[in-house]
Amino acid sequence: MTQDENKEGVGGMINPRRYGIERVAYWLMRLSGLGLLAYFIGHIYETSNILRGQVGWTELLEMTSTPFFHIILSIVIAMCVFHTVNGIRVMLGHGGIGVGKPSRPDYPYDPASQNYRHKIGIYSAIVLAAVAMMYGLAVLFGE
Amino acid sequence: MRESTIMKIHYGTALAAVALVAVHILMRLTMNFAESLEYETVLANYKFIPYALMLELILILLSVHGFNGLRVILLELKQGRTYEKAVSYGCLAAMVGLIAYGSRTIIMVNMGMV
Amino acid sequence: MVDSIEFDLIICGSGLAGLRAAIAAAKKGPNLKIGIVSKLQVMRSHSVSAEGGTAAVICEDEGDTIESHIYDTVKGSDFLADQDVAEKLCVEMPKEIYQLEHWGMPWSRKDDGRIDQRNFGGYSFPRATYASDKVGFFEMQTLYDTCQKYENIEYLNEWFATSIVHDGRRFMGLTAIELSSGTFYIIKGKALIIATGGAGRLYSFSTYALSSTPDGLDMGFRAGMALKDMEFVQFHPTGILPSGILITEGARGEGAYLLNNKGERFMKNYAASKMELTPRDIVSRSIMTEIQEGRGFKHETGVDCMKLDLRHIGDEVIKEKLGGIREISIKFSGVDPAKELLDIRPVCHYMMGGLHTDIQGATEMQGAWAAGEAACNSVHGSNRLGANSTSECIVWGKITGELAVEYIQKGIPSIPWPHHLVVAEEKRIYDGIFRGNGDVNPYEIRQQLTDTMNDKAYVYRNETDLVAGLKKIRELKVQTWKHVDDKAKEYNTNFSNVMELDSMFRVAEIVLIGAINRKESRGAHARTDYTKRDDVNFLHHTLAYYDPNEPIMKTHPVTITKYKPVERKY
Amino acid sequence: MAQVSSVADKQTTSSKSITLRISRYNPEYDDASRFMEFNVSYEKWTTVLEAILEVKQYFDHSVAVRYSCRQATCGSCGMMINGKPRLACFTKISELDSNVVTVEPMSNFPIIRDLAVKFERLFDTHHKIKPYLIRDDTEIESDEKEFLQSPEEVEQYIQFANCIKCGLCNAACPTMATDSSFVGPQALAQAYRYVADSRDKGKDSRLKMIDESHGIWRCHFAGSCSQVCPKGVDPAMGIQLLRGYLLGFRS
Ligand SMILES: Cc1cc2nc3c(=O)[nH]c(=O)nc-3n(C[C@H](O)[C@H](O)[C@H](O)COP(=O)(O)OP(=O)(O)OC[C@H]3O[C@@H](n4cnc5c(N)ncnc54)[C@H](O)[C@@H]3O)c2cc1C
Ligand code: HEM
Ligand code: SF4
Ligand code: F3S
Ligand code: FES
Repeated sequence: MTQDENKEGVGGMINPRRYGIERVAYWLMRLSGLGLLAYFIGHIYETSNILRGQVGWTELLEMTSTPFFHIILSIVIAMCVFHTVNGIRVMLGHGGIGVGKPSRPDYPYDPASQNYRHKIGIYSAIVLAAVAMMYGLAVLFGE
Repeated sequence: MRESTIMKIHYGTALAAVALVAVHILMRLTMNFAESLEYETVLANYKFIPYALMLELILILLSVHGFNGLRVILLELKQGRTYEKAVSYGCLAAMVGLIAYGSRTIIMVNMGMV
Repeated sequence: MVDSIEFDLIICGSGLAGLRAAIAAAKKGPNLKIGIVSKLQVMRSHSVSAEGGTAAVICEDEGDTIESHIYDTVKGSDFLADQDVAEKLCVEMPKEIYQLEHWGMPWSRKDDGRIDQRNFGGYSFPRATYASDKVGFFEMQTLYDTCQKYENIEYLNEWFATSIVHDGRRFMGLTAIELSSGTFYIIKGKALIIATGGAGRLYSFSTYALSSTPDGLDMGFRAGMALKDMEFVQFHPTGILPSGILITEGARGEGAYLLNNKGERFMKNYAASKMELTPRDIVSRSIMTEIQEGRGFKHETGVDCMKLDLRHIGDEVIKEKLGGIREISIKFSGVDPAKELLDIRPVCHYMMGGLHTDIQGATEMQGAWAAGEAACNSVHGSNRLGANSTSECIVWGKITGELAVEYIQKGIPSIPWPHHLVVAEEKRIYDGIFRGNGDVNPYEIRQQLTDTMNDKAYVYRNETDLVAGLKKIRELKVQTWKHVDDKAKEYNTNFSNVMELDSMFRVAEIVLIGAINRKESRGAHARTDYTKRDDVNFLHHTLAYYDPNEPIMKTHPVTITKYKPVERKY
Repeated sequence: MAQVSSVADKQTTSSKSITLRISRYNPEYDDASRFMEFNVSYEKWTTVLEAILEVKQYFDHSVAVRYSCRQATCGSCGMMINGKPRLACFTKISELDSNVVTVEPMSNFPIIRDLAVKFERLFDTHHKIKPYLIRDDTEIESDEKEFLQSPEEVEQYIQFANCIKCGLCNAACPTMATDSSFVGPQALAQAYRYVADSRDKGKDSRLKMIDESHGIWRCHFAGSCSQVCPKGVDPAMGIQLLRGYLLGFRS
């Protein structure tokens, strides 16, 4: 970013060290959203191959049946699970649910919105994503 | 459109998608994964009208959701009147494009054009 | 050629007084262009630190009376207050409490939804209106936010005003430096309200913001206005160590005790009827007497101190009503007031003196008013009661704002602009200060100056100390300190710090001379060599006028309406 | 410490020292900022602001820094201290637990010089959200009797009224890091402060104002604003509650 605005830019935005798990969730959400969008576009293209008939479809199936594509697919599964679970958390938050009630703050200040409910939400999104990815890997590489 | 309307659509599409994508994925899981991708199965799926309708719906929902998400990210990345206009219309165009392209597949398969 | 901008009304200072004046003026003169010139950004002024309360009579149904507020104020002042002015304060104030409330002020409430009040020193009724213990902050916020409604107010944030331009009789404009760019500007205006606040940074141990220096007072002084009653400096009994940050009197209002090293509430020996809630001058003296007689404590820095006990008030009440000082104690003293005793010591807190004005806040210069702590309309006499200062700022902010607009609306014949004054001012600050050279560190000089004030003109004073102090200040003044190392224009706070120091010399001198001349003990001015109040010789205000060599000292009569001076006892 | 040196005996307390790294930059002359290092001693109560002023007073007069109250109520002294936005006067060196203290100008605010940054945009956005009671003018401009408000009703907004406009939240927010048109957590929290005030009737007009493409929707509940707020304001909560109105979760 230009120094005259002194904005932190993308680097500062995703720096995971300063603002706790909430910030990690923030950019994982973005990353997974973008990743899913990319996959989604690819997926639409992929399925359109069905118009090329049996041969075209199988050709594509073979092409995407490599370990590389399987790993990609597992990551997509993880992203999908994380994005969905965290998305539901974020939506609740945005609606003002589970963000605490206004009250007189007492020093040392402990912001009610940064509470364990949301932290649990974030961690469970990550854990579920990991589990789903394992499962995906198991299925894909299992046979 | 008001930003709140856009964002309500964003959340709405996400919620609806949760349900539909779950069905979509569960369908894949009702059988062996590799099997589910067999040409015949897929084709049969497409030809099953309710399922095709669902696919069409997912396509629309996720395109709207995904490209609006992209728009949001791009809007926050850089500012300026022309840039913002370009982003908004660009995302809209891409969204319409993707929906059209995907729908073409569904409709053509459905009408037995393969 | 110096750049110039123009307003109808210029308000110098964006504290409580300045902002209240701005609103009053903007409302009354919607077509006028109003400029708030302040060396700080809006909302950074010292006023945000005011903690305990704002005095007003709003519970007449419960037995409070305006009369009683007036008498408390006059008695608190040790009968040096102008009584008509005190009356004006007390009569106007209740309306202001409601007006602020209607503008959004988050006053603390009683259960029935009405505004609550608490006890404060020197009052015969609990009439300090409070909002937790951040009264000044919330008032500033309310006023600043209300200012946002008026499009005819412009903010010159971080503009350091350096002088008043006038034709000898009438106000014409200011000169100021825009700090961010370092540009020297002329600000032309038809009327001026000086609201530059107090000058408590004359003392090194002080509750004031680091920005509370006398440059605003000095600006008026150099333009020919008188400084009045500067020898009266209030020492608040409870400043924490080592920072000097204030623990509000509201703490004692909520029931806190002062304890000596015998564990006694020693105030019973000095003012049995009001105990800890006696006016500040008396409490501060009592603390110093206890310390001198060996009943004090030593803080870990080696400084003598006394203890303040809030433990019996209870954690919940402290959190609810004294959250701000709880934060301050824990952070800056490392003490949770619900569990431990606080180390406290009398600390420079308020200047009763200021620019001499009449009851309407008008200075001796046509078109110029002064309000707030910068002004001395003599409402506080020789000792201010707690919670009366924010009141004063608000009441005279409004009065002066409206009067200035009326003055402008009457039309002012134009006269030629006195260019020579601007040239002279440019010379003074750029050749005299900015480019002036010397090898002594101005910050060290400032430290010595403020230390001297602390040592020689503290709670108890005497001839020897005061004269020695004056001598020291004059020595420091002639040292070759005038140098600004930082030669850049942009945001040069080195430059503004040195200008502040320049003004501190003149004003410190006046404080000391006034104190030397006043051979009596009255209110906050306690002399160990003249321990009695002397109404025969000293029932008058002190005035100081500018002269390049030494200030010209005069006196001014006190207005007494109903209350004959009697011995002050609590 | 400077405040009581006359009464304090400096020798009685032990002194430790740290390296203070100050970012120096004057856009008029310099191409880029650089750090200058100073060795400063401190006591357990010494704040970062005091350390900086020590440098300014005794080592280098030209350090540009904004300060006033030195007790965390004026909001002047926000800056990045060891990488995080904090108030210099409210951060003790002893609690940083580090031998090196790095101070930089607050992120996401244009630099005037060294540690002093421009606040114009924060003041503008604050102005934009109409930070005053909106209600019939004749009621507001009267000075007779208060609008009743119970202590519980005060509790609904008092937390947000604690904002000192220090801008730390805006410096921490990830959206602010790239979006220079975003209203920002400071102003949004103030919008909520007035909406939640039982005396206010301007909810709809305020909601309309922040419902635009760089308005409230650009907050993604990252929460950094609340984590750095020195006054316990919790802008993240205020913003989500405010958005609750727009989404129809609250009325
Ligand atoms: C810690 C503390 C607590 C207090 N608590 C209470 C209380 O509970 N109740 C009560 O009634 N009173 C209290 N007081 C007193 C009261 O706060 C002050 O007297 C009052 O706030 C002064 O307000 P003001 O508007 O006159 O000036 P200030 O708020 O001091 O404002 C001065 C303004 O002048 C500007 N200025 C100064 N010089 C220049 C210049 N050269 N050029 C341009 N601008 C300049 C500054 O930028 C600033 O904006 C307290 C005081 C202190 C120190
Ligand atoms: C099916 C379940 C899904 C849910 C519940 C969901 C939910 C959400 C929510 C609530 C947001 C807003 C985040 C914010 O504003 O902070 C969001 C953003 C986004 N979503 Fe989804 N989403 C889902 C699926 C998808 C899919 C499949 C895609 C890809 C096509 C996608 C792409 C995006 C993108 C690109 C963003 C913007 C990222 C951001 O603003 O942080 N989402 N999603
Ligand atoms: S919300 Fe907190 S961090 Fe933000 S400006 Fe206000 S006080 Fe500072
Ligand atoms: S950090 Fe920014 S994204 Fe929202 S919750 Fe706070 S405003
Ligand atoms: S100096 Fe006022 S907040 Fe730090």
